[in-house]
Amino acid sequence: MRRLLVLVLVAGCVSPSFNDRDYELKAGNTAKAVASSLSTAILGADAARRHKAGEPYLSVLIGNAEKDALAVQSTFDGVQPPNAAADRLKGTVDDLLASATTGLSQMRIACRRGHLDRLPALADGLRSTLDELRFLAEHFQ
Amino acid sequence: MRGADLLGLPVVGPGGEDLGRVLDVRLVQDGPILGAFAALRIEGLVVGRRALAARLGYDRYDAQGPWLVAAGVARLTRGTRYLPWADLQLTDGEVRSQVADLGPVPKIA
Amino acid sequence: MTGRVRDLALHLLDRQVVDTDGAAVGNVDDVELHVPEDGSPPYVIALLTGPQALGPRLGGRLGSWLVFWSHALSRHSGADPGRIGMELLTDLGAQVTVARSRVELGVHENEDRARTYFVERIPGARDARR
Amino acid sequence: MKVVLKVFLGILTAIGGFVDIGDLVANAVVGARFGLSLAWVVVIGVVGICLFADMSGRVAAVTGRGTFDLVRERLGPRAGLANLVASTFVTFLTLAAEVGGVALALELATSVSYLLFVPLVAFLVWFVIWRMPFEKMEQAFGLAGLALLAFAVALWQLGPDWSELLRQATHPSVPDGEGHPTYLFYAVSLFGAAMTPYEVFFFSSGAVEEGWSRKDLRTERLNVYLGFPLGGLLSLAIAACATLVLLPQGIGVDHLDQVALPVVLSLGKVGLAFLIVGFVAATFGAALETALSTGYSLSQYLGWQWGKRTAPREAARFHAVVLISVVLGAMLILTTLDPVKVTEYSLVFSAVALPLTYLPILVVANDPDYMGESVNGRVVNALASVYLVLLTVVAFAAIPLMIATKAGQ
Repeated sequence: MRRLLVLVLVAGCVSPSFNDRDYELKAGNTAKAVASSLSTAILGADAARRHKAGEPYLSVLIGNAEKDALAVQSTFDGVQPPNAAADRLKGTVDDLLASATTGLSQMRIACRRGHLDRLPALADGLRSTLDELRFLAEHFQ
Repeated sequence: MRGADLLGLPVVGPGGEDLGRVLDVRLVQDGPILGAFAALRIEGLVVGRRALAARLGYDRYDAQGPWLVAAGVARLTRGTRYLPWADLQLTDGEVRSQVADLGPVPKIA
Repeated sequence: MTGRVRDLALHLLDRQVVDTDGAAVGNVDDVELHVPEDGSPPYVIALLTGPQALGPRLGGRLGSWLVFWSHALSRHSGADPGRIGMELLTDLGAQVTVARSRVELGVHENEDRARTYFVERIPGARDARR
Repeated sequence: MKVVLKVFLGILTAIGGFVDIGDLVANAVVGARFGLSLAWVVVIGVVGICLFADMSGRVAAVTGRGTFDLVRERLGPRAGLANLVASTFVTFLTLAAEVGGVALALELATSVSYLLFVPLVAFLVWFVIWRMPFEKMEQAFGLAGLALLAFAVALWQLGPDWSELLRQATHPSVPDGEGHPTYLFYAVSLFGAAMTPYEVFFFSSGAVEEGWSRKDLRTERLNVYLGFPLGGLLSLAIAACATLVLLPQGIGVDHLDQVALPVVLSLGKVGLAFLIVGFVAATFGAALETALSTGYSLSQYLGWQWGKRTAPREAARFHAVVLISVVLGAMLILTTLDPVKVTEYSLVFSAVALPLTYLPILVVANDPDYMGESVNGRVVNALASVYLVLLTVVAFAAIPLMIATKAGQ
């Protein structure tokens, strides 16, 4: 809920220049890409809950999702925020990315240890992050 | 002499005017007997400017489909002419025609 | 009596040559023309095949490069391309058929080299699998 | 029974040629992003490949000549060589992608990194070509490739609103948030996936390998008009699965594991097992086809003895080319270049290279000197002319679209 409030704040500042708009678009695309990775892993956890998938498949699926999210995160880290408003947006996105990548790596570790039964709970813990990422992605399209 | 020595040679008219290049060599099977067949003897040259379009053969045959390709190639090869062997002289690096106005390429039946 | 009409580039050049066993010998990369002394029109006396014949037709740097290297690598044929006399032909259609085997024609140096130094050294190279 | 066996060439060409890594990826990517709004491209692509394969198969059956023989005869050595270089480049990229695809499918089954499988896969591809009889090869991989029907079963199990799917497919429109250039770029990719040039090189050369003649023309038609539409239906099933499961979640497909996700969710472990068999068979089959096609094209252009009919020593240069291209393809994937990305680029280049081989085949299929009675009929020619225009337009549009959309991003 805290993050959503921040989001509303950020959205209130309409970006004045091309640079800011560009940064917002980058933030939006970043959120969209990581949301895609998260959804993939969550669907995988769903399959695990219903005993529809085994360890090899899920660890590839979740491992790739984690790898993609990390790559997107490091690309976004390399982008220079143009002003203070962008700094705040960056703070929010960074927060979300950190929680996504941490969650994904926990899922990957559980999966590789064969604890498939833990995946659904871990996935449930990521749903709010996913919602916020999607909100962000939609907002900064 | 090789076939490649003829193909692509520039062709000039009696006054030295540019007529195009040798696109193909018309052969007739009525030379001396070699083995089981009569040899393929040169009868003339196909002269023009669109080598690639001429390679497709549409300028040498009547009616061949599809219409779209035939029409396109016909347009590109409009200027293709026939130079009988009797009417030409081979000089260094070019073919000299002894007539200025070349006829159309006789179609292959 | 006029015989059948064929155009060199359209009907003869670049066609596949096959031997008595139906095996590929090479392409008609060029033809050799005999120019009679009496001034009558030249006629095709042989088919030429191999890189030394293809090179000049490709032209440009690639063509000369092809001729240079095949010359340099060739042990016996020197600068001359493979030559198949017209008297050996038995059919001239979608493909050109000759009345000799590949071995007898002796236009196969590169294939022989690939066989001796590479392919035949791999186990199983002699088994046909139909 | 004999007829059934003879249809395997078509099924292998279709499953291992139509549905290869390119189609698996492209259809899932498009389904997850555009729903079924690009289904029309698959239909146009299937009709196109049927037309093209039918012409080249007919020419092969009547004259005993493979595609590149004719390309050089019609275009001459210079333009023919340019064509050869372009087509072989695309085929080689596809070969590399397929080898990577087999390895990725094995990774799904074992969770061992795909890179470790690449050398093994490359060796097996070469070994099958070296030792396995042509017909056995077709039958084995064609049959195993049918396991991909798991996509169709999964689609049925997912219980979609069929009328809604049909509506999407028959009312194409650009979805919200997507630009027209991006939509068109993916249309080109899908088209390239359906009409990959190597399918035709392989199909026509395969017809010569099987010794088809004029009396096999019926078999030839059966193969084309059964095999490719079957492949097309599978493609649509893949896209529909992605539409139902991945699109609502906003998942963009970047990996083979995501392509499998809808099947896993609906059919579980059994579905996945079938799918992995199907993935391996289809991509392995396509790896065989592309590896053979590089050898076929080069040998036909240069007039070398080619094919698997004879002992390898009788077609030494052909086998040398096949071996070298398999090794180079594996090396390209071992540089850790993502096979899925390689696939996506090879599809676009396929679309660019297509008219180069299409035109000579169309011309020869009309030449009574070669074909006698079996020249193209009026209907085929009318349709073929439409496709000639279409292919040319797509070929010219492909690269600008790729640049303008940054390859669809």
